[in-house]
Amino acid sequence: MTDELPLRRNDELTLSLGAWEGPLDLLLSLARAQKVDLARISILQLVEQYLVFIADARALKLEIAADYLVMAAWLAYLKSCLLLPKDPEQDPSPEELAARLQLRLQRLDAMREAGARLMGRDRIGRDVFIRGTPEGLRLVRKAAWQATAYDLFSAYGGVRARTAPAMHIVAHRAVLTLEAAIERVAALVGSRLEWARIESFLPSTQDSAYRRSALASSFAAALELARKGRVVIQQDGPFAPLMIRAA
Amino acid sequence: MIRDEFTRAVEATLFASTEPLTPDEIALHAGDGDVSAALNSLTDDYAGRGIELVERGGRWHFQTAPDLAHLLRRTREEPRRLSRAATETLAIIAYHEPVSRAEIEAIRGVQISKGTLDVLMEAGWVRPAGRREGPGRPLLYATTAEFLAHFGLGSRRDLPGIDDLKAAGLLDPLDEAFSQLQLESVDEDD
Amino acid sequence: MIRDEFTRAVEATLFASTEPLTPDEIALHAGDGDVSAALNSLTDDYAGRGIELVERGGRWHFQTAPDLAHLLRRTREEPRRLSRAATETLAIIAYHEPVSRAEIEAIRGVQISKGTLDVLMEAGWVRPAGRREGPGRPLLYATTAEFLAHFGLGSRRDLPGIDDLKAAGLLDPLDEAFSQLQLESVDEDD
Repeated sequence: MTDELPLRRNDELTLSLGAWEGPLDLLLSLARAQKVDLARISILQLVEQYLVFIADARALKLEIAADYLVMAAWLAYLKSCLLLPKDPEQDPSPEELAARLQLRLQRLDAMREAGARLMGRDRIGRDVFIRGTPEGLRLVRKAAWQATAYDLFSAYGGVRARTAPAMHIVAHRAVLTLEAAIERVAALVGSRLEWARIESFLPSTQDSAYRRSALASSFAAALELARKGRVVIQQDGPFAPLMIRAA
Repeated sequence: MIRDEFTRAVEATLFASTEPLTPDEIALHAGDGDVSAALNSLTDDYAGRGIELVERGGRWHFQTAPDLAHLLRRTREEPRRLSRAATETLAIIAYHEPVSRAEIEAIRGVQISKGTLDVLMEAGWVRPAGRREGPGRPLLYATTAEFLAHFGLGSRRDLPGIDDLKAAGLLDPLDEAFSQLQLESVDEDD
Repeated sequence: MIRDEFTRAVEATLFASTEPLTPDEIALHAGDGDVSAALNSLTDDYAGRGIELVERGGRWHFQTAPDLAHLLRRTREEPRRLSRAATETLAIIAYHEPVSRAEIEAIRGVQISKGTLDVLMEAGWVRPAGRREGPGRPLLYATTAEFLAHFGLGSRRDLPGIDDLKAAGLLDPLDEAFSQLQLESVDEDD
């Protein structure tokens, strides 16, 4: 197999290992030297070339980076697998490993070529040129402030309300008006001649505030009805029960 | 359509050049040919387009057609809502003008930032209105005619008075703190 | 000859811009109109002239006709001389994007030095493009609109030979079979 080597070893070895970017790059160079389509390259031959190359480099006491040796060990293993009788248990098979290595080389080769083709395109600043002195475009963003008259007035209202001296507004509450009380007391007292406490004329309620309002307006109503001569009011002493009957 | 190779070369040379070129300089790039004829032909080609070829002091260059210069600097209005601080400040100025910054702050009960007045002036609604004679000679602010127009007011007399605001319920504090207070007092009633 | 005002405005906008513009950006300056129709009409107008209107990655710009390169090239020097490592890395990113650094290294068989990606990013041709969900959440790289413009590509579909490479399976994601073949140096990365 070595007699098929298309390389003239001595020429190659005049280049230092630094000429390659790692073992894959070296493998690709060796593969290209086979001058066949990468897809149909002899992996066994390639492996042999690599191993010979590394052996020669060592003989010349060249500094060999560790990853070249790792690759050499792996390739030596691959070579032995490819040459030895097949072990059906082996997974992946040596042929598949070889195919993967081949695909890897093709991939790197494809990207290398793609890079070269990219660099060869009509590039701005080398082959095509954009305008030398463009005036330039400017987009000035200006805020268009939005506010409605309602916003304005309610804001002012809000300020005034917030900063005005505290003003207490009596909330609406239940009351018995004087007119309602007169009507109610007059109706309830009817033509009764028995004395009854003023409290018995009040509407029944759990609301103490309403009850107080009803008591006050019923008292005023009783006074009004007494003035008209329709009821008689009697109280035995200060804070004693207030008694009412029809006149 | 230009098919003449030399004219194409002159066109590309002028386009790519970083400065106006004399016919001699053009010839250095474009090679052998009638530069002057090419320039005339290009001038005609571009007449009436968005780009024109012009000569200034013996040097030639392409430029954007002057009537389209306004396109190069476009102002774009973006609607933005006036902040609450700015709205309140504007309202106070409208109701109390001319008014100093210190007075605005006293009425608002909150300090105003420099930016707030700037925004109102940028919007064209507020203008400086001289200084008040007195300690510190504070700068005064007032509203503008544009302000009246924007808010649909014939004059400042059209601003609703305090009683109008009260009738419209606008003197009721509107913020959340207050609506919470209201809820609490309702609870107490029960 | 163009007399249509909108087309003139689009022409002037593109002409004045310092960088390629999307149709939306053109519309911001040129105003209301059919940008796409104007671009088509301008592309036709300029076909065969010394200047041409081209679309690169959805952005439009004027440039000199490529066949005039020999007249306009000021030096033999490339605008940005890339190392072999940088050239290959750029090609790998363009053909595989989005792609992680480890994948680039797996294809090249060597680690990429710190400066390689920096050079490509500084040139504005490569950008970080998020992270891949998965172990280690590796940062991904992709090319930019500027990359397409610089190399005269309408889109990534115009990358030389991309269809053939795809058909040959040479752009397939690296399967785990490759990782078995990966070199120690790659494994040690990061």
